[in-house]
Amino acid sequence: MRYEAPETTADAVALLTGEQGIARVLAGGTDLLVQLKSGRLEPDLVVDVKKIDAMRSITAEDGGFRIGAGVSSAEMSEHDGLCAMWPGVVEAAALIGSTQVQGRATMVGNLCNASPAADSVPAMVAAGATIRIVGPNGSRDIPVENLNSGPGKTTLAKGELVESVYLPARPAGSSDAYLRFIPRTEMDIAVVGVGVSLTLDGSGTCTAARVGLGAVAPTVLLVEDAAKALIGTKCDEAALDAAAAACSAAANPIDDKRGTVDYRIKVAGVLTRRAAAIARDRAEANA
Amino acid sequence: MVRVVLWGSLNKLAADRAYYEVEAKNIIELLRSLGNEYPKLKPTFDRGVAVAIEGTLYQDNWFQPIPPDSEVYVLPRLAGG
Amino acid sequence: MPLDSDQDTKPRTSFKYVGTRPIRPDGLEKVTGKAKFGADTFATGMLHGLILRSPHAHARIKSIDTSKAAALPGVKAVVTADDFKIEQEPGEMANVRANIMARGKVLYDGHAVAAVAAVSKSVARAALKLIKVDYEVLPHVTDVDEAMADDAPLLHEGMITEGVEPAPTKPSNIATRYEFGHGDVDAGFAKADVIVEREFKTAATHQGYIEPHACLANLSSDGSGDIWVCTQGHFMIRDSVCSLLGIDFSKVRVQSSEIGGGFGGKTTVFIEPVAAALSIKSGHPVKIVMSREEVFRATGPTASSSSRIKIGATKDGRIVAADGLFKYQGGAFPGSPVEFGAMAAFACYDLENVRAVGYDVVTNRPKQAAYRAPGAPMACYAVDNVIQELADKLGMDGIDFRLKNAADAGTKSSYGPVYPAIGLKTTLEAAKKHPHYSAPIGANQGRGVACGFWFNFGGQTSVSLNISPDGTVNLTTGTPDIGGSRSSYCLMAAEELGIPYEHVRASIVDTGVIGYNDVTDGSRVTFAGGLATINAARNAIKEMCSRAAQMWGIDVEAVKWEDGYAKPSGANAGDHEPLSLAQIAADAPNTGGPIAGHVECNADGAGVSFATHICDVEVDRETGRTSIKRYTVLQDAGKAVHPSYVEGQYQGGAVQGIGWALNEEYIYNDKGLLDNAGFLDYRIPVASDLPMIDTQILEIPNPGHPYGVRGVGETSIVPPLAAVSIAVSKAVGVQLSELPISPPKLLKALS
Amino acid sequence: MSQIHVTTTINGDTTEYLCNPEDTLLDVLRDTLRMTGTKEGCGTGDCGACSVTVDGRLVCSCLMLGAEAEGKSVETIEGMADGEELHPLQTKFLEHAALQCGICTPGFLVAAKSLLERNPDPTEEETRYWLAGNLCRCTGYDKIIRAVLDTAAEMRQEKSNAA
Repeated sequence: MRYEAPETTADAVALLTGEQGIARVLAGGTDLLVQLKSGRLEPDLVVDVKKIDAMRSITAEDGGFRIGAGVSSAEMSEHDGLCAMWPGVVEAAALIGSTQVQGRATMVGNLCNASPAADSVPAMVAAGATIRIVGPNGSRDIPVENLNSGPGKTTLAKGELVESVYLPARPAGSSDAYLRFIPRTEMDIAVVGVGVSLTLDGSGTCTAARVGLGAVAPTVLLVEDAAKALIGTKCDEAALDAAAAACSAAANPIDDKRGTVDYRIKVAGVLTRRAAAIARDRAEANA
Repeated sequence: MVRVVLWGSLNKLAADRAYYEVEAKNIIELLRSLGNEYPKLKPTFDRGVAVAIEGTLYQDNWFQPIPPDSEVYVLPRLAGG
Repeated sequence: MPLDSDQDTKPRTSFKYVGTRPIRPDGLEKVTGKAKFGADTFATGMLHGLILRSPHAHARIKSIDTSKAAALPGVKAVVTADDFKIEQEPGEMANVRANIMARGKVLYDGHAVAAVAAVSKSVARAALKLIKVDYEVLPHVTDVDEAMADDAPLLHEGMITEGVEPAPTKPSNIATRYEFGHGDVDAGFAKADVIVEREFKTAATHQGYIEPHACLANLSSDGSGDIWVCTQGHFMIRDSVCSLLGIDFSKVRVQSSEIGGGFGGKTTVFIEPVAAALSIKSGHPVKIVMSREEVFRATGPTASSSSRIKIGATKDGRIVAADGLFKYQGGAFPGSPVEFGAMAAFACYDLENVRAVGYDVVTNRPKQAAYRAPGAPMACYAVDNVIQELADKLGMDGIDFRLKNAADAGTKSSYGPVYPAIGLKTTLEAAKKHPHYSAPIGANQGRGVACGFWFNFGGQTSVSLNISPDGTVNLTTGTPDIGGSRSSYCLMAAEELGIPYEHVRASIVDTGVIGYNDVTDGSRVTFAGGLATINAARNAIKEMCSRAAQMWGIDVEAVKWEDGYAKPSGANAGDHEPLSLAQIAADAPNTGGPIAGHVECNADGAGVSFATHICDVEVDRETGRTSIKRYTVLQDAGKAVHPSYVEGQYQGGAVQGIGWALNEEYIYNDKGLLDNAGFLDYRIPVASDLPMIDTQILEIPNPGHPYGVRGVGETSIVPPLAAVSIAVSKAVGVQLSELPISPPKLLKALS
Repeated sequence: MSQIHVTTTINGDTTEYLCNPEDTLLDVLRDTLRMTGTKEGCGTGDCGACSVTVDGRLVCSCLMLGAEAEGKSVETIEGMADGEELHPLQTKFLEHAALQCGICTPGFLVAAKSLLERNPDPTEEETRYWLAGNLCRCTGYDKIIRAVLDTAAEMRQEKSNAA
């Protein structure tokens, strides 16, 4: 195995493109090193992107924030502007593993590991985040929900990597929230995760909403029916129940060591209702 | 004479009695005379047993005296964590 | 062992040092990172050992080809079952031999098949990949009830159930049947006004010690040499390794490292004989450190259980009959702790008619190892759930019902013997008085109370107490200190000698320099080691008194020992200036040479131990998640030598039991492979899962110990399973009967 | 497989080592530098026994490559005491008997120090969540949490006395 730590995205792309064998990008490393330890993965090249300035920073852009692929969730939690605008995304990133893990783990790494249970992804999907992919043929921006094609599978082409994620600007009366279910209070992989982002007008009516649902399908889902159930309502109990029902209906989970099909379907609804209520209350506070 | 009570399943390997009257001054005499009378008990005795004398458990001490006319219990050898 | 005849056998009650809370002697090293644990030593020319493990739950080994691995540059030795030639008598050592390296068949996912020693971990990893094993996969079984079925795949063709008369003719996976009890249960049930009968299941759990097994073996071709290892008993390691490899015990010196937790899981061998064989074969020191995945797949979790309990009582709340059936699977070899489970199940209660039947069953899982009060938690869990249900049906308070039927001094125990002075009623009465028991309970909350019991024992113990020329004392023994026992030894030695705690230093020394010591288990160390320490001190005092007598030219009978001084006593003793321990030590060279006290004994007389726990939980009815809101432990310690570490044992045991009740379980997939071999999905409690664990130490002196000490290490894990389960049942209004109470299971029970 | 030359700072001292690309920082600390105070309980970031700080940030050294330490500043348990002067957390852990077997203790101490540097007055809940990635199987956490909260109180007191 070769270890490289380039200082520009272009050099990183060149390394990934040039490698004949298995190449992996190292951001926080909290998933990659576990795979190395288990022997499941034996890459020929590991490219550490944390020496690339563009990937190390959180920068204001068009009223929103661009977060580099090397930014840890701990660093996100310490960024006041980001916490004020996207509290749900930040709290999702801050749920990844332990304090120690949060000191290293990145949202882009969490996304590219392509686990359907990744905590930050439903929140990013709900936020309408886009990611910037850089590769041998230049760079492109795509919606975050379009990156992964299945457990452990991304649509990145040879030589491509994700440089950053962009969280857009928000109108007044907007906010978001993320909730996940785990058996303990910490340290577990989400059995179900739900991110809700919404905007309320002056009268408290929901004018825009997005709902991301994790750990209940091969990839994180954008549940449009749940959003529809909220838009046009005051996010009252009836609307929350409808959104919950939509997420339960959208859930297509499996039985595994972390939960059963029935359990995940039911809890998907429960968490949707709870997360939407939190997002609503936060949005009202921002109105 | 000492009254000896064997634990249920061991008792069935002997004569399935409520108790056995044995002439023994200490643990080794007790196990020897029971083992000779009921050879099926020997393998269990060889693997090790505990003997309760007046409420106290003895695991190894062959020569632990047994008061005359007392009632003792033969139990599986204890292990712990 | 008998106490010195001149000592009164009534436990002492007033103390100067015992019962205080000084800093432990090994503390500084442990907070600065200096303490050396199993994986923390290195040897010049050291090789790294790795073990190849079975990917199948059950398979016949048709062939193993290690030639390519052996030929890989940097590989210095390869071993398989063929390198453990010494035949063992049928029984535990034969099972251990087949467990540390599979013979003919692999019996579980993770069963060791071969091992290599190489110059680096990466070369060793590469070598493992080059070993070709040809398997014939066989049908498997991991559930205890399925393993007992007539058509179940047999692990050991030809295994005939013991303890059944007449012996069965057909082999099965049932190794042994046990039965305990007295009276006539059928007659008893006939008198009952209320009878509750219910079936229960508990999952297999792992001790979950944070330090993986590790050892460094440095043996020569004749078998002589040293082994460094984290273990609960280095004499056991020596005896097992030497027996398996045909080495004279005296040729091998084993030193136990500091041990990073054991809870029973480090009372046997796994990697040590393999490291020893690799070291002999390669001519180099060989270090083997297990990965966490190996710890879960291939060391010894405890048994999973399936049980049926039937208890009957009269209207006035008196139990008239109790009947229990307990089926434990202890993995691939006989030896599940079901007999202890069956013995402990009803031990808390005073029963006229009681029967407990246990079946020891083998399945395609790792060979179980002892886990804190082996067998008792799952049995008492089932029994106390039924006890509470009976109390509820009778409209009685749970503690009142238990008090009415509680075992006490003079009670004929359910497993046979009549109890001497015991503390169960005291813990129940203390629980009833405790503010926790009367505190209000909120919505979706429930409160559970449960009792627990453990036998405790003593065992073989050697202690040497050497008086240094400066009047300080070195105390050496051979029972690894797993949770502060060195501080307890120092307290008891200081108490007996009458010198400051800081003047005594206790160390755990290797098998070459002290007499035999049994493993640290059975809650025996503070009891048995303490007994030996006290008597070693008394032997040293005798010698110091005789030195003083010679100095003063009087009879030794005219010298008494008081507060660290030899003093003349009695009418004819004459008037002499008392001599301090330090003065006598300084003069030792001229008065007969070094002064020491030794004890090599088999410490019997351990007192049984009881506890009562109170647990409050809150349940999220929408997700099935249970959180512990408040927890209180009340337990008899006989005499708490170092109260802080007694509390620590209470709290640690309670939290292990909480984990067992709520989230811990071995999960096997349909191929019989372990699905959660790591701390990510084997979910032990984390700090944020818990409240503070309140403790109340009760002290009912143990007549079998000069200071009244009882073991306290194990009983604390027994009550929590029932206490938590009862609390959750009360919170949700549904009687639960399976552990762990994981959220999906609880939500299912609620719908 | 060519080794990587790394220059870093460990407990204030400039340190150089060669490591394989796949070696973790934990492998380097323990096997190469023989600094065995940092423990390995799982190797997968689930137990916290290998906690160290890197440029002041609490991490699991088993989840970081040795090569990544180039130019960084690493603090381990071996650097916690100042000569013969223990850190207050070390003293309180001893006073409160906040350790039984002691294998998790270095990780807890390093993690707790990092907590108190960020939050000198943590609540019990904040303390429990900060330390949730550090597993202890002996103590039930009670005495550990008490020791950390007591240390925080004492350090605040000393600070106000000094001011």
